[in-house]
Amino acid sequence: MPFIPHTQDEIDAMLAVIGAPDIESLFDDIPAALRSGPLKTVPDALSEMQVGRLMQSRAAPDAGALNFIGAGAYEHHIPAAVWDIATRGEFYSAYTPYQAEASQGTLQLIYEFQTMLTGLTGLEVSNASLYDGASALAEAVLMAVRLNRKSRSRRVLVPASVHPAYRATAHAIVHAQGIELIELPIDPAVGRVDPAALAAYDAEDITALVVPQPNFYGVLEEVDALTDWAAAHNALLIAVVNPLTLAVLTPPGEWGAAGADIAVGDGQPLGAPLSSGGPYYGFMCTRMAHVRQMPGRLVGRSIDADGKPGFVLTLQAREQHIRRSKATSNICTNQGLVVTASTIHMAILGPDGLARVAAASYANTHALAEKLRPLGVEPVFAGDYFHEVALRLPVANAAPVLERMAAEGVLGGYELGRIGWPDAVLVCATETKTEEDLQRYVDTLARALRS
Amino acid sequence: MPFIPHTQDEIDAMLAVIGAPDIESLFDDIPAALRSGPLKTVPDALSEMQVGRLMQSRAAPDAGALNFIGAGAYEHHIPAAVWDIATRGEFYSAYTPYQAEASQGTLQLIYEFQTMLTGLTGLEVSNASLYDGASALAEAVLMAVRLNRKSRSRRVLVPASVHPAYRATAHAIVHAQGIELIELPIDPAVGRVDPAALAAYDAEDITALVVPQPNFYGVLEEVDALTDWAAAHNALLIAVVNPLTLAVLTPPGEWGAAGADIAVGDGQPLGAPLSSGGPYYGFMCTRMAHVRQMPGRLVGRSIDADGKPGFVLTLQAREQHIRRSKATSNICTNQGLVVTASTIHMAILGPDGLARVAAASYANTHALAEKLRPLGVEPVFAGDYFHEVALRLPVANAAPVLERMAAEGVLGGYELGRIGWPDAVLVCATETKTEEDLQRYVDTLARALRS
Amino acid sequence: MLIFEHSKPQRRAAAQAPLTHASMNGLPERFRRTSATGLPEVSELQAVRHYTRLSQKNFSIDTQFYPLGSCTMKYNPRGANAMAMLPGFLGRHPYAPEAFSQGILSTLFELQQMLEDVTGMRGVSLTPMAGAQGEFAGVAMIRAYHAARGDTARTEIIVPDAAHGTNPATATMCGYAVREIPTDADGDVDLAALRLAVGPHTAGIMLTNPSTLGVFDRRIKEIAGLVHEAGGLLYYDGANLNAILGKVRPGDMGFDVIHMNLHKTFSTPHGGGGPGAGAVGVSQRLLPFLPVPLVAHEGERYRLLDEQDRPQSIGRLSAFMGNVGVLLRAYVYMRMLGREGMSRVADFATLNANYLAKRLAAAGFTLAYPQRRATHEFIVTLKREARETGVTAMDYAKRLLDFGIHAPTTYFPLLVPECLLIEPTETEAKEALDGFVDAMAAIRAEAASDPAKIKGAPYTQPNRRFDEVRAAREPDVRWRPAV
Amino acid sequence: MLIFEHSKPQRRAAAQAPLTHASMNGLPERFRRTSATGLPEVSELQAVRHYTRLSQKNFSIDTQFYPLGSCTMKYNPRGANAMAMLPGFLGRHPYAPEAFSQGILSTLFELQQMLEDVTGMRGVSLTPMAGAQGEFAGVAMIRAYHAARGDTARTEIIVPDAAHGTNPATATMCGYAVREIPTDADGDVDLAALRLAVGPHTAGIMLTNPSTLGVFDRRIKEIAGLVHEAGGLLYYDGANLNAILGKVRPGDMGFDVIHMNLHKTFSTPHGGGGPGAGAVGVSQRLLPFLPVPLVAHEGERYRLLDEQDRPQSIGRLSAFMGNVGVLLRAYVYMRMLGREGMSRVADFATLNANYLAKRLAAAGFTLAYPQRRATHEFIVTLKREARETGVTAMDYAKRLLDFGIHAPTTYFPLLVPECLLIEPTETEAKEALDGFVDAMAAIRAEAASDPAKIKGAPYTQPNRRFDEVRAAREPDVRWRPAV
Repeated sequence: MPFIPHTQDEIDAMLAVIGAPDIESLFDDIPAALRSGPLKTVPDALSEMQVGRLMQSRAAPDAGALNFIGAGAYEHHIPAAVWDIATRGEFYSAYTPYQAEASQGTLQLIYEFQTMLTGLTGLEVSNASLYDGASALAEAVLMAVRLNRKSRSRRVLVPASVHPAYRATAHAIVHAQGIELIELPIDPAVGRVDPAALAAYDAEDITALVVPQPNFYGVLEEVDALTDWAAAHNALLIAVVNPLTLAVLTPPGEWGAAGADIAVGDGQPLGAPLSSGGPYYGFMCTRMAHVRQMPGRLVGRSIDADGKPGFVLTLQAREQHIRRSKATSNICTNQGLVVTASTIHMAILGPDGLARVAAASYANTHALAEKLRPLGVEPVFAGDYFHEVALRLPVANAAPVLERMAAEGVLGGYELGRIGWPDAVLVCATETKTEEDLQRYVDTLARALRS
Repeated sequence: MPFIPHTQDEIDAMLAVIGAPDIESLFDDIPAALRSGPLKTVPDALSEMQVGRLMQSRAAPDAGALNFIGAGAYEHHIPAAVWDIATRGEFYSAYTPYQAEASQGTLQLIYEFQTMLTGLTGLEVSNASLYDGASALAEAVLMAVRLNRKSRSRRVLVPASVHPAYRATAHAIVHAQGIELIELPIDPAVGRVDPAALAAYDAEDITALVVPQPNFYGVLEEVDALTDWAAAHNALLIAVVNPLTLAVLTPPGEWGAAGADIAVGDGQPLGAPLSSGGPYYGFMCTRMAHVRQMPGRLVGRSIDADGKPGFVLTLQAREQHIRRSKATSNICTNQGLVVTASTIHMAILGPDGLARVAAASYANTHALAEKLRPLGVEPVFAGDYFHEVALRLPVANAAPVLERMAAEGVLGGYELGRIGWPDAVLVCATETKTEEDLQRYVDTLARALRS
Repeated sequence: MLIFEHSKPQRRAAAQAPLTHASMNGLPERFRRTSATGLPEVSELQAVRHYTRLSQKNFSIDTQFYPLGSCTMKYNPRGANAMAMLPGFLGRHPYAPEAFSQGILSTLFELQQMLEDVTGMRGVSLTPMAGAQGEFAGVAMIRAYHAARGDTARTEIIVPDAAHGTNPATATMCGYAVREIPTDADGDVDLAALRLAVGPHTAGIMLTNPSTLGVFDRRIKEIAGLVHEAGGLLYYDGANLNAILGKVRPGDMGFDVIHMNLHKTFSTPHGGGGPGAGAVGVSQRLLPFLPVPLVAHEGERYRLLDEQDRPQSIGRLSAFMGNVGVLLRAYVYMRMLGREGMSRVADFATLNANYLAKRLAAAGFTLAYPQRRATHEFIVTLKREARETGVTAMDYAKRLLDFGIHAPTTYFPLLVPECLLIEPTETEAKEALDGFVDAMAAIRAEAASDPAKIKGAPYTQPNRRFDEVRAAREPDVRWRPAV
Repeated sequence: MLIFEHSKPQRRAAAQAPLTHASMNGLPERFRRTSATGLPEVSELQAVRHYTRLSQKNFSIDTQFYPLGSCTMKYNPRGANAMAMLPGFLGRHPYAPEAFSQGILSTLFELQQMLEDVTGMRGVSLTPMAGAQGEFAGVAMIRAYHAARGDTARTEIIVPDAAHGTNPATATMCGYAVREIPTDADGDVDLAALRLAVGPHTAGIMLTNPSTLGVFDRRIKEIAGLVHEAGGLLYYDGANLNAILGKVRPGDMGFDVIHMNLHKTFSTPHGGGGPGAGAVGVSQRLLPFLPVPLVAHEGERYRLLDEQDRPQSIGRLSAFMGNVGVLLRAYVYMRMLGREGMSRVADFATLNANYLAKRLAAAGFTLAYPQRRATHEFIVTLKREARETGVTAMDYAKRLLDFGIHAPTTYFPLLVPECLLIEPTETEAKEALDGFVDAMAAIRAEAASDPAKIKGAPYTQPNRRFDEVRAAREPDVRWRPAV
């Protein structure tokens, strides 16, 4: 009986205390007609050794490619110490820190995490995490609607340069509350929000404006102008940012004259492995004035009965377990363990380490784009890009070219054909890529274009 | 500066306290003529990411084979929990537990280890580990010579069925002290010690007799008779055992009428990965009467100033740091972390788990030998074997056959040609092997024999 | 000490970032950060030491008994972690092409099937990232179902008063009004109240069975009939699935949609507050509405189905495909338990709970529903103790920490005064349960002789009891350097 | 509580062994065990919880400052562990054929070369499994060298009185008599005594430089000359190599043979007492005698050299090729440090030691060799304090534990009374050193006001001070169930 410690002697003794003839009789409240028959799909048990071999056989075929895909999930080096410590039993198998006295490890760590995120975003308060970047955007939209009492429209402008899956997720989560997400087109020449398109809403009641930085195409948005537009039009400004890039890019709190109201994004680049898309974590930072409308858990520093400082979950009156149908969100479990890893990751990398990672990723992507020019490969957009770039291949359809590259073990990028640019590929070369890796990309693409 | 925390400000402040102009001046006791020039072979530093990729490239080509080699190192399943816990910083980065109050984790664990090993061997006391099985045999020989005051010969009988590398190691370590290891031949028909050969020493002064179980060829020795011979001839009996098999085989403490005096062996089958041969650990158990001649560390239970029980290193007067040139051995560092893992391994497997592993290994090896008979493959020896068997291939030279199998990813066994049986292979199929694995061995060997 | 207090300007963990600082020549000045991030500057050893020591300040399953009702704090197999962390799984990009995806997709497909099997549902989507997101998906599907039928009058979700807070919060997020109904004296849904509540405005009901009161609602078929007759759907909150695994299936009880907390029933780690996974299962009529992506098996290949394949889907709840690493751990756990292991979970969770309940009752504690069979959890009410000695459920909870036992869930469900909701789980040995009884009895004796001592507990933790009011009144939610 | 006290008959961790018990029909009765093994029968959770909690009772580098002289307790990079535990390395059988060995052999070959480089030796064997085994190998090679020359009169090894206990113990194991020589007032070898000691009976001398007194013997060339002229060889005990890495090479000082403690200088973990690795390096004349196996690079292939390739070898010291997993960690560490990182080790180990020595002296403590430059370690003598207050070096050591700092090495070297041998290592930050000074000063103040308190320390550990005499007099070295 895997994981069950009971011996027959103990079972007998326990049943005697209960006064039941057998375990089966403990289920006598369940109507007989409802009782399950044998399971059909669940196979017989395997030992850890057997499952281990099975899982190795599952993991092996998905491994071994040289990856140049980004598109919202980025390959970065994670120090070995990070997950070694995060998976220590005391972090790994702990519950949500409701009993503060028995959870100071997790609570202090989250307080440190909150401090780090406010530092990166330039805002005043961070929650303890949301699920991922996409759902964090949805929560930010809901929060903005609650906050913006001057606006009645429940209409939010979302640029087409926001990650398409983020837009889809936000729509799925907010639409039942009568909130409309309006797509704001980009200027196809430069790859960022078209100021003319924005100007079309000058006279409208807009609850919030979403601004990605860098945007889905890797292009840097003119965040100052967009932020100032929002402030001038009584719209809240929701920033969607890659937190790693904030080591070197202007933080949302400093955008424009007033800064962003809410910054969200995905913490994955800060210590979470790619892992097929999760678990990552969403983060959310905002102004202190907005804290009571912020969803998710929050840790605060307080003092105990002896006056000794320590940490507790605080402002829980926002949350579902207290406020039920009037809560800011239904979120309960969030992404604690990934936050644990990410906090350790940020502590080890530090400001200089993260800046080096960001700079190396910037430099590698730019170097790769340059190396590809001789093949007739050009950036789709003229706008400045950071560590990801949309490249137009000298073919009508990029998909078969990517397939041929994959057959050689090189994942050449995200197919922009999925969202309407059939000849284009979104390419990312992080600090994990060497000179030889970049050259391998060039050589593989050259072969794929020829064949 | 990897792993060095100093900032320039701190360096300056520290030098000011020291009163030195620079770090270089701290080395002014070293004569200038001796100072090193630049290193030649050590390359420039790599980041953890870079070394990680390098090491993956080194590990990959050595992986992936289906292994049927035993010969002193056995592939067994190790529960994931074992090394997860053993590599926790508190075990991994702790020093030898000289400061008992700050080392109760390691000390209690070793006390538990000692108890487990005495339980397995049926002896009264175990040390905290030696380096490996081979060097443990050497220490056992030295110990036997110290112990056996009735014998003056310093001659020890070592059967040819003891692992050849163990014999070589024991010779290398003991010969400078004038100790002679005499090879005791085996009966080539049955593959175990030839009683007639032993009888030749009936009238000789023999300090100790070494008895392997199972022996190097996997064959079970007639341990009772050998032990009784030793007792009758004033020789100490040194058992060399695979500790896993003691879950089901008669323990050395119960051999013959009096039991073995010393049992040694390699703990590898109890939780250490194959890892190219190390780190494993040697163990040594003996009678309580012999404890003061036993080398290595020993943990005892005691009480503290409050009368609370706890654990300390004890009987240190045997050891080099106290007794210096009169110590029982020069051993200092032993194999603590592997012992940590092994103790957890034994606790998780328990008596039933280890017995199942042993039985499955026995059954798999016997099943494989049976499946190979149709290929004309037969056991070399008629003696009962446990989970390893010497098989004679229907060819004059087994080496090229093994090479062809390896080319198909099957490591078919240890080449007995290295020690004089050119047509034979020593094969081991532990509990890690499935029916399909055994069939793959058969099919691969069949192809290799044909080609 | 905070990590920031170990920081010194220009201190670095130099092995962990590129050795040189690459140029970003082309990056226009206006995008460049000029302010400090405030991140700590520490050595690798300092970070390792700091966080290793912090971890030691936590209770966890790996170190303590954790009888936390409604949370199913069972052993998280280390093997499941090791297998989920295989490099092939960790390194795979979510947009990797199919050729580099068959291993993970086949695994997730099998997980979908196994979860369908144990819940009796017709389809499963693995994408929700926690129980609450699973709830959202479930209620959104109920909404989509009614909408697809043009049935727009249904504006209410019925929720029993014993429900988890996430239930009403979810209904609100999905644009529904919440109608609360009471519980009867036996802990079951008050059927009369339900009859009054259901009607053409009823979109559905959200139930847990066994409920958070630790009892199995025997009239579940009747409830299902009432709601279905009124045109509503039944939502099953899977928080308590551990109680009935392999014994009775929500699909067979009449539920239309269920979320499962894989981090409870299927033993993926709680991780100090996630990541969880809240897979949803549905009956035939809700199949078209499942959130995407789903994994399909087509011939020899596995592939992801997205919005284009599933036009009626409620859509996407995360950027990629949910918490895949968590799903892998649940898969490994299910394979290690196997067919027979599933019902053993319920067997021994229930045996442990009933044994513990009987022993606590024998020790003088009051069970909230002494007339009922306990399921995998049960409630002790300390109302009498609080009245007689002033020692409350919270005081017991804090004092238990000094005995090396995590507090049970306190003050939930809300309708039982001074309650402790106790769930031992199947992975705890009888000795742990006996130790809990001994600790509770010892606290009871202390409460009689020295109640002030208990009020001051805990004494053995890094901190004594906190001033939570102050924390909320003057929130200090980030560290700032002393100026 | 011991693991055995959690045991119950027939309790099992059922996921961890074959699911069924295979038959051993063919095994004759006489070989079968009939007695119990006494191994514990516990669940996987019980084992995990027990050993996780035990681990928390340890001090370790990852949790505490460990200024343990002569032990070099520096940070053990987690990355080195992760890379050494790659499945390809863990799974390789020691007798795997060459085709499945090139990865590991190429790595070990490069490690041999790097160690030759940093020690100035001509050849390195990686096989010794700890420092003491490296010492054995070294002295055995000295013996083999003399024997090969027919020089059989050499029966003595000279050892300074400050040497590690392993040095004389090793000489004895190799069949030599030990001749101890004194240290002069400056902590250097007493040259006059050495001159008297050397002669045709001298096989060699075993030295550490810097010595265990924490000073560098400036007359090392003179010593080497004396010994070599007498026909003896010089053995370098590498325990203190951290002090001089990249600064001065033992080979250049005139040593013929050296062992390195990779678990000190090259930061492989101490593991609570091993596994270590004690690679040996030799000068030209000892090359033929290196223990096997060695790794050779021949054309494109790497292969192991054994006794047949190296007929003069002292032979084999382990069944296979030493503690390969430890060697891998050392290799990774060396690659991360790189060429320039090597001498930085000595730079900052020495800076830290000299800073700490100065600050302790300023705080009123007596340095054993105040006239000398500290190397990577130094000695404080508490002789005066012990006389004045009765508080001994051991009392300071135990009280330091209450400050969260591991005790320095006490009462070694034997010739300095009431000594603390203090080695901070290069990976500790200035704050840790300052914290140590503060703790020492606080203990000093306590010693004046309340010496009994210090005598009773530690107070914050799982146990108070132990009765070690009783432990040795009535050894209780294994648990036995109460009858």
